[in-house]
Amino acid sequence: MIRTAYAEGLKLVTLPSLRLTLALTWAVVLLLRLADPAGGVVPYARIGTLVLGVLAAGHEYQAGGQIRTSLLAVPRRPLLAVAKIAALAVVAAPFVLVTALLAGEPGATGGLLLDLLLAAAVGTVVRHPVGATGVVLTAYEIGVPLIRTHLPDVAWPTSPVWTAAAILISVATFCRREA
Amino acid sequence: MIRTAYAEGLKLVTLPSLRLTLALTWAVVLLLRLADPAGGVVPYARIGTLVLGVLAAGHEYQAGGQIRTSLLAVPRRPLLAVAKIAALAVVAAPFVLVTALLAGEPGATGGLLLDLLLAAAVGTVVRHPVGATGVVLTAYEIGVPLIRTHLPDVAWPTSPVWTAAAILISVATFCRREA
Amino acid sequence: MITVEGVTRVRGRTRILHEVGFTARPGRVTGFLGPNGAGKTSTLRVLLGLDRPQAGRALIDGRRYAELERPLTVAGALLDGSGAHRSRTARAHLRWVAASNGLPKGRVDEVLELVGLSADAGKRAGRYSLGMSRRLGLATALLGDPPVLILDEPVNGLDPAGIRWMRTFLRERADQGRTVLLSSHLMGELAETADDVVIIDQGRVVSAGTLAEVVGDHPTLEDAFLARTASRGAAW
Amino acid sequence: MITVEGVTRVRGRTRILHEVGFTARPGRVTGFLGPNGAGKTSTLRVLLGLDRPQAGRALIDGRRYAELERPLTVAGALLDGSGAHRSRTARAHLRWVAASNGLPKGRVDEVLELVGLSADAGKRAGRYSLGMSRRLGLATALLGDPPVLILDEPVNGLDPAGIRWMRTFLRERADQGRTVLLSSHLMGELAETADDVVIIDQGRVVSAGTLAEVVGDHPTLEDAFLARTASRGAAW
Repeated sequence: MIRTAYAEGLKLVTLPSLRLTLALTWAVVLLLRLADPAGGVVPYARIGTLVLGVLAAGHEYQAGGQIRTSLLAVPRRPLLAVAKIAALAVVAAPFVLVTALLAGEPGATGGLLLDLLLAAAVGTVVRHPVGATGVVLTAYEIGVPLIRTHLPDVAWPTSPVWTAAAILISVATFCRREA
Repeated sequence: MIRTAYAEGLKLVTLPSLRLTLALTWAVVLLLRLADPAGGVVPYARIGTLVLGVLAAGHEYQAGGQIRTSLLAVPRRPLLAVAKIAALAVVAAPFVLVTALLAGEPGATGGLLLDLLLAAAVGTVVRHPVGATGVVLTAYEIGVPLIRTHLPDVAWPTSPVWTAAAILISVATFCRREA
Repeated sequence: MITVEGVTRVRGRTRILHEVGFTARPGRVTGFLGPNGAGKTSTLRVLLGLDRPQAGRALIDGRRYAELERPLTVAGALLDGSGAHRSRTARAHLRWVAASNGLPKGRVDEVLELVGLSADAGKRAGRYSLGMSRRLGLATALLGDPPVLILDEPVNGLDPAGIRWMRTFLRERADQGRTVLLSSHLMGELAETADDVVIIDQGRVVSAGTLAEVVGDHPTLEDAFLARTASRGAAW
Repeated sequence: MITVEGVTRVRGRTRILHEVGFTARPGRVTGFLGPNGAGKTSTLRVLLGLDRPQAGRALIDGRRYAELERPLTVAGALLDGSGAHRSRTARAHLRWVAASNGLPKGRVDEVLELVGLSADAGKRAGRYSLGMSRRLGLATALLGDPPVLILDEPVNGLDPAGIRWMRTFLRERADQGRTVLLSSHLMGELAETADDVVIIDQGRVVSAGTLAEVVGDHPTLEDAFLARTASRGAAW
């Protein structure tokens, strides 16, 4: 398990698109701090976090067929699925903390990390990074605000519940399907 | 010229991702009409329009190497570049008109079409649909509103000027580089 | 030693594999042949635990691939493509693969050297030519120095020097007592490399034996192959 | 007739092609060989107007490809990949290519039939196997029924029946008086198909002539090839 999670961590830290997303997110957050928009900077920071989560999971399925190498190296799928989530949480935590600090709202760290893990779960299920990005961005940036505005009185489940549900679905999907 | 533009039009109408973008845009616009957000529906409709423009141009450079087939079929690059723009304008015009009607602002048609052509120019230069989408969405949805808010008194060039400049740059790039 | 026994696989309503059975023995190069769509790749995927069969079993040294704890030390596989993400360098790719199976870091440079990619190890996999991609895939298969090699079209994209290198390399591996299972469409090449041959057609094994047995009275392996798989029509 | 004269191409600081010159004549299959990175693909790209040379010229029937008005009726080319967007169907792909050169719609079904893809014409190109992708690429090259064919590794991914079909097909085309230029790494296959051979190494033509002239005293074309390109080292 440690070995597998370490290998998954190596995958994440050597992927250029994640570093690029990270740098862009920080740059945009810092710029926006100067501009000081009405709703705060966290909604913009969340865009970067969600893209990062989707790419971290979805890059396995991009051109090149890396997912097959992953499954040949670790054919036990439940082990691989759990190692992936653990590695992502550990690698992403400092990134999300710095983002929240830059955004001026360190309290947002936990929420952003949960959003990132949920995005990764969507990326695993959808397997197509562009499509998955579309799904999570639409859901978070258009869907959620609209629902909050129009149905303010409904007692929706909290963020950890959504993330846990998404992770369970993604692990089940990952273990059952052929790749 | 007519022959080349017709072939480019065939390319556009047989690309599933364009039809999907179109359907999603209309669905979102209709849903948002019900929700009636503060800034109007056009800013959301513009997202779909920009994605459509980027995909229309950028799909040539996706996996499969279609751009090479295009250049073998029409090796005269200025001809191909102009035919591409003409075909996109003709194919996209009715789509944009319907979108603007659904959004309740038929007057926005021209502006949206110019935005679409500008996005296509960016897609041609960047050659990577995901990256190009990031560029145009960030520019339109974050950059422009911020600049308008903070520098309201500057006399920026109008939309047709920006689009014309982007098209010129994209045609020059397309004709000069190797593919 | 590879043992495939009565493997049947159905996808949707199509029976892709029908009681496929054969063995690939240590010390020998076994050629695995079949027309496109005959079930070659499906068989290899079942053998490697990527797909699950509805019946039968495929074993590597007596165990299912999916049960192996450090599988890369038991069997190395080269399927199509490089198996690497296009934006990662070859070295970074091999590093994570090595880490996943607890293999020493130094092994990465050894296999890069072995397949002739040392000078290009810092390049991104997406910038590799087809031939270089195949060599990266081969390097991945060799990381764990496994006693069993399973290679799908290994010379695809290699140049003549690379093809000759691969021929010698596979021969040496077999002579060391390893098991080499090799699928290919190149009958001429296979006739020079394989000791044993298994031919699959429409999901069934239609011929198996030593190279001489399978060729039989036909002038070449190609003729023997086309005669035994003629049911699918020679006109493509 | 293909005429390449003194083509030199520099990319960055690297001289990729150095005064490359050869001809491919009508009625003959000309094999174009070279190690990976020797400049084969670069030469074909210059010939097809995809890249511009710093010196020299490459002509098809006396004209530059980039000057042709309906180029697909003059030369058909198969490069790597299918050349089709992955989400478009094969038929839709061929339709737009046909339209771009003013070719009749009916020609699409003819070439699909010719390469054996009629049954799969409605499938998306991204779902095609390597062999089917190559056949789609070949169908595109044949759309304009051109007198000149330029094919880069045409049997890559084809199965044995497909390889034999391609061998016969190219032979027939040449016998009809067409010009066939064919690059390949498969020496055994080429020795059976080519009339003339051109070998390129490190951006220079190192040997050219009829098959018999190029093989010379060597036992096989592979040996002749490796002897003439040995500068790059036989160890990959």
